[in-house]
Amino acid sequence: MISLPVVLVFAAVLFGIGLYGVLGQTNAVMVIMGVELMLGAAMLNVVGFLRFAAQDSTSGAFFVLILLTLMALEAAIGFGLVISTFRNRRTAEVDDLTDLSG
Amino acid sequence: MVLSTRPRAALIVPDELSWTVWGTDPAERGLTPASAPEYARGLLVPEVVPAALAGPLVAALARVPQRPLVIADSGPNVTGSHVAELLGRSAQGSGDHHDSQHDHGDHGEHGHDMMAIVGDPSADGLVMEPVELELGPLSSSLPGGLIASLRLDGDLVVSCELRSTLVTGNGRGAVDPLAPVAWAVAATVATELADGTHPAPATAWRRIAAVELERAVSHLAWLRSVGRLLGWDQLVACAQRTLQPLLEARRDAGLAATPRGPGAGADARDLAVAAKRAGKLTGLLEGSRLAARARGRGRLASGTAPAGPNGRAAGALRDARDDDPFYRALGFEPVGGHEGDVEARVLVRAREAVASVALVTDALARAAAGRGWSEGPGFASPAGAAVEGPRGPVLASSPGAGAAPLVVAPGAAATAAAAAAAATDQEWSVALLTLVSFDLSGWQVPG
Amino acid sequence: MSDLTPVAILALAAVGAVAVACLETLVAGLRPAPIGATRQALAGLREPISHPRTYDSWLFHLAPGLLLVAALSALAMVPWAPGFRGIELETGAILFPAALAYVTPAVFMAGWGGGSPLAVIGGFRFIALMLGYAMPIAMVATAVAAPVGSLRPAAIVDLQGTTVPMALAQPYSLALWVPAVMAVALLPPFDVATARGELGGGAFERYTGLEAALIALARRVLLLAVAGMTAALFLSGWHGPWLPDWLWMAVKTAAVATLMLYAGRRMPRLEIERLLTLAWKVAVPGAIAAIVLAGGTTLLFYV
Amino acid sequence: MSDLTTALVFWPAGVLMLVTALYVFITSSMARAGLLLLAALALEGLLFLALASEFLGVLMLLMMSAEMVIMVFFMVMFMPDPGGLMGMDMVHDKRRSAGAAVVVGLLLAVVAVLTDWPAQVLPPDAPDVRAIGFEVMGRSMFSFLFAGMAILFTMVGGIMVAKQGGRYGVQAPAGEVR
Repeated sequence: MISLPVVLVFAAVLFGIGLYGVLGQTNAVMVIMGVELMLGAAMLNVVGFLRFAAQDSTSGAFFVLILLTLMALEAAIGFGLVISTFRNRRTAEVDDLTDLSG
Repeated sequence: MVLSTRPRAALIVPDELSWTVWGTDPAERGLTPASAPEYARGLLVPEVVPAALAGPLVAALARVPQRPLVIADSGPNVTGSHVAELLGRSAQGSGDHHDSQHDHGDHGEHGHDMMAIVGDPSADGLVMEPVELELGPLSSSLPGGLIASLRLDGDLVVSCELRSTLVTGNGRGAVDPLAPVAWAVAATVATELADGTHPAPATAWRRIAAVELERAVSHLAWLRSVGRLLGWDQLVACAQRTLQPLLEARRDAGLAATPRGPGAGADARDLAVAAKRAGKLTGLLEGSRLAARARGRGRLASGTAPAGPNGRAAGALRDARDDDPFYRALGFEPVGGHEGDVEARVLVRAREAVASVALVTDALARAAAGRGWSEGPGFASPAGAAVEGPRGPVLASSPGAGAAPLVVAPGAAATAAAAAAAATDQEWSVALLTLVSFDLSGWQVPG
Repeated sequence: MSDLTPVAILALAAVGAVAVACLETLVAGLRPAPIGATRQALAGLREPISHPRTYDSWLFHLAPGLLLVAALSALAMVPWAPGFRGIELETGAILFPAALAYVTPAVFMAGWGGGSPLAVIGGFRFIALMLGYAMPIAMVATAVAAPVGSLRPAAIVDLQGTTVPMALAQPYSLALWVPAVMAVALLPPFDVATARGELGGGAFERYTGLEAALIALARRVLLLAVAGMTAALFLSGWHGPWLPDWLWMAVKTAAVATLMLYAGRRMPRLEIERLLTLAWKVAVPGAIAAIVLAGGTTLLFYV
Repeated sequence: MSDLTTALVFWPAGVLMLVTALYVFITSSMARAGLLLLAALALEGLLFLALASEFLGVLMLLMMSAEMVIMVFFMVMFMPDPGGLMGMDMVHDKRRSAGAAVVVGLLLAVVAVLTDWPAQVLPPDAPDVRAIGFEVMGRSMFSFLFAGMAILFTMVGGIMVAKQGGRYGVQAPAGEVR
C-alpha cells in the first residue's frame, strides 16, 4: 500500500528527471522547467511527510505554500532574464551565453 | 411573435451580400454564412461558378463534413465551370483534402538559419518570425473573390496586399454584379444622351427609385456583414429586419435586377416600415458600442480621399447626385463625415441607407403622380451619364449610333489601395475590421 | 455525497447541455427544437474526424477531452440541492476556479494543434485573456467565502439562506465575477479565442465529427456550471420562499444563463487590448479590494 | 477517501506524472514539452489530494495551469523551432547529465527506502484549511509577509530586467543592438 518510502521514491525519481533537464538541456527556458520539476519533487517530499509522519504540523503545509511561491518567482525572474538575453544576443541557447567564462 | 427555426450554416459562394443584391436574400432560404467550411451544412452557389472560385470551392467542399444541402441559382453571366461538375470533382476527390490557405503550422519553415533568427526587431525590440497568411476568396469575412495576403508579426499586421480575383463580363458590355442596376441605368442614359431622346418623366423617377433602392439594399447587407464580423448579433438581426421589407418592396415595385412585374401600392407600406426600422438601426449605431470598436481605427491617410462613401466619410463631399435636377427636386443633400475612420464609414452608409429609402418613397410617389420635369433626363453630366452607385460614381459614355456604351467605375483601385494602407500596422481584429469597413468588391471593376 | 453523485452529475451534464442549447436558440429569437438539436448532434457523430496536417496532432486530438474534463469537474463543484450537493470538498469554492483554469490549456492545444495561423492566434489570445481573468475568479471566490468561514459551496449557500444573498452583501464581487466567468466560458462579447467572424471559427475551427460534438457539449456544460455556481455563490442557491429548493436553483441558473447569453447578443466583441486593460487595471486590483471589503463586511455584519 | 480509492488515484497518477515529466525533455516540439510539464505538475496536485492534503492539492492544480501556460507562451516565443519541425535534439553532453541524474536519483531513493521513518499510522486527517489559515495568519505571519514582499520585488524586478533598454532605459549606442 502507500507508505512514506513509496512517496519519497516517487519524489526522488522526479528530482532525478528535473536534474537531467537542468544539466542536459541547451535552452535556458528548458533549464527553468527542470528547476520547476526539482521544486515539485521537494514539495512531494514535504506532503509525504505531512501525510505519514507529522499529521498536525501546519508549518509543513505552510512550507509547501512558500515553495509554491518560490516556483512562481523563479520562473518569473528566469523569463525576465531570457527576454533580456534574447534581445541582446538574439539567442537563448546556454552554450552561446558564455561571456563571463573568460 | 412567431419564431422561425434556426437557419442552417452554409457555404455561400461568393458571399451573402452578392445574393441579397442579386435577388433573394440567403436568410429567406434559411441559410446563414458559415464562418468555416467545417461548420457548413449547406451550399448556396451560382449555377456557373466563376473560374477563380472553382479551385477554392472544391478545397472548401473537401473540408465540409456532411453532404451539404446544395441550392444552385442563376448568378451573374461569367465564364466558369458548372456547379454540378465541381460537386462531382469534390465528391471523388474528398479523400485528400488540400487547403486553400496554406496553414500547416508554417513556423520556422522559411529556410533561414534556425539558430539565430534574423530580421529587424518588431515594436517591442524582439526579432520574431513573421507569419504569411492568405485570407482566401471563400468563407472569409472579406467580400467573396477578394484575396488579402497578409504578413503578421504575432497578431500585428505588418503588410497587406489586396487583389480581386473575379472578372466581370467582357470589356464593353461589362456589368459589375454587385451594382447591376446602377450600371444598367448608366448605360441606358448614356445611349439616350447620345441619341438625344428623352425618357418619360415616370420612367426617369422609377430609374432614380431603382438606383436608390439598390444602394439601400447594398448598404444594409454590408452593415449586416459588419455585424457578423463584430460578433454583434443585435446589429445583424436589426439589419436583417430592415432588409426584409425593402426586398419585398423591390419585388412589388418591379425594381429588382430581375423584375417580376410591378405590384400595386403594396411597396408604400413596406417602405414606411423599412424607413422606421432603418432609423432605429442608425440610432443603434450612433451609440457607444460601435464607438468602442470603431472610433479612431483604420483612419484614412490624410490626403487620400477615394471616391464614393469612403471618401465622403473622410470629408470629401463629392457625390455624382449633387448637380442633378431630379435629385434637387427630391431635396437631396450628400451625407458625409469628417473623421475618415471605421465609425464614420459605418455611420455614413447607415445614414445614406435611411436617405435612400426616403428618396425611393418620394420618387415612386412622383412616378405614380406622373409629375414631369422638363430639363432633360436624370443622371446627365457633361461627359455622358454619371450614376452614384453604392461603391462610388459609375460613368458611362457612348460614341452614339448604336455602339455599346463604355461604362467605367473609377476609383475602385484607389479604394483598395487606401484600404490596404489603412490596415497595415494594426492589430489583427482592427486590421480586418478596417478592410471590411471599405465595402470593397471581389469583382475586378474595369476602369 | 453518495456513490451515485458522479453518475447524477454526468446525467445532469447531458440534460443540462440540451437545455442550454434550447436556451441559446430561444435567446437568439428562434424556435428551440430540443429533439431536432439532439438528432443533429447525433448525426454529427457519424461524420469522420478530421486530421488536419499539423505537427502536433497529439495536442489537437487531446484538446476536446481536456475541455470536457475541465467542464465536468467544474460542474461537479456546484451544489444543486440539499440532497444533491455535487462532489463536496472542503475547498470546493477554490477547486471551481482550478477546474476552470484547465480550459486555457485545452483552448491553446486546440488552436496550436489546428495548424492554421488564425487558430494559433486564437489560442494565444485566450492565454492572454485567461492570465488576466484567472486570478479575479479565484480571489472573488475567497471573498465570497470569507463571511462563511468555509470554502464549501454548500456552506456558502446555507449562510446566504439565513442572511442576505451575497449579491446584496458584496455587489462589487458579483460585478467582477460575471465578466471574468463569461470570458472563461467562451461567451460573447468575450469570445476572442473562438471569434466566428474574425478568426474564421477561431481555435475550434478544424474539428468535425465526434470531436466537434465533444466541444459543443463541453461549452454548454461550461455555461451550465458557470451559471449554476453564480446562482449558488451569489443568489443564495436553493433558498427561496415558495418553490421547492431544486426548482429555485433551476430557475436561478436559467435566469443567470439567459442574462449572460442576452448580454452577449447586445454587445460587439471587445478587442483583446481593451479586455486585457480591463483585466489588469480593473479586475485584478478590484479583486484584491473585494477581498479586503469582504473582510470588512464579515467583521461588521457576520461575526 | 477510503484506502482503496486513494491507492487507485495515487499509483496511476504517480506513474503518469513520472512518464510525462520524462517526456518533457525527450519531445522535440516545445509546445508539447510545456504542456507535458503542465500535465506532470497537475498530476502531482492529484497526488497531494490522494495524500489527504486537500488545500495544497487544489492550490497546486490552480497555480500550475496558469504558470505552465505562461511557460508554453515563452517557449514558443524564444525557442528557435517551437513546432518541433526539425526534430532536432537540444541536448548537450547527454551522457554525463543522464549519468549524474541517475546517480542522484538512486542515492535519494536508497536513503528513502533504508532509513526507518517514524511512520505514525494515524488516521489521515491532514491539517484542514482552517488550521493552515490560522498558521499563516498566526505563527508564520512574518514569513508569509516576506513571501508577499518577494512576489512584489519579483514583479518589479522581472519587468525592469526584461524592459527594452535594460534597467536604466539607456538607449543602445548607434550600431549596437540592445
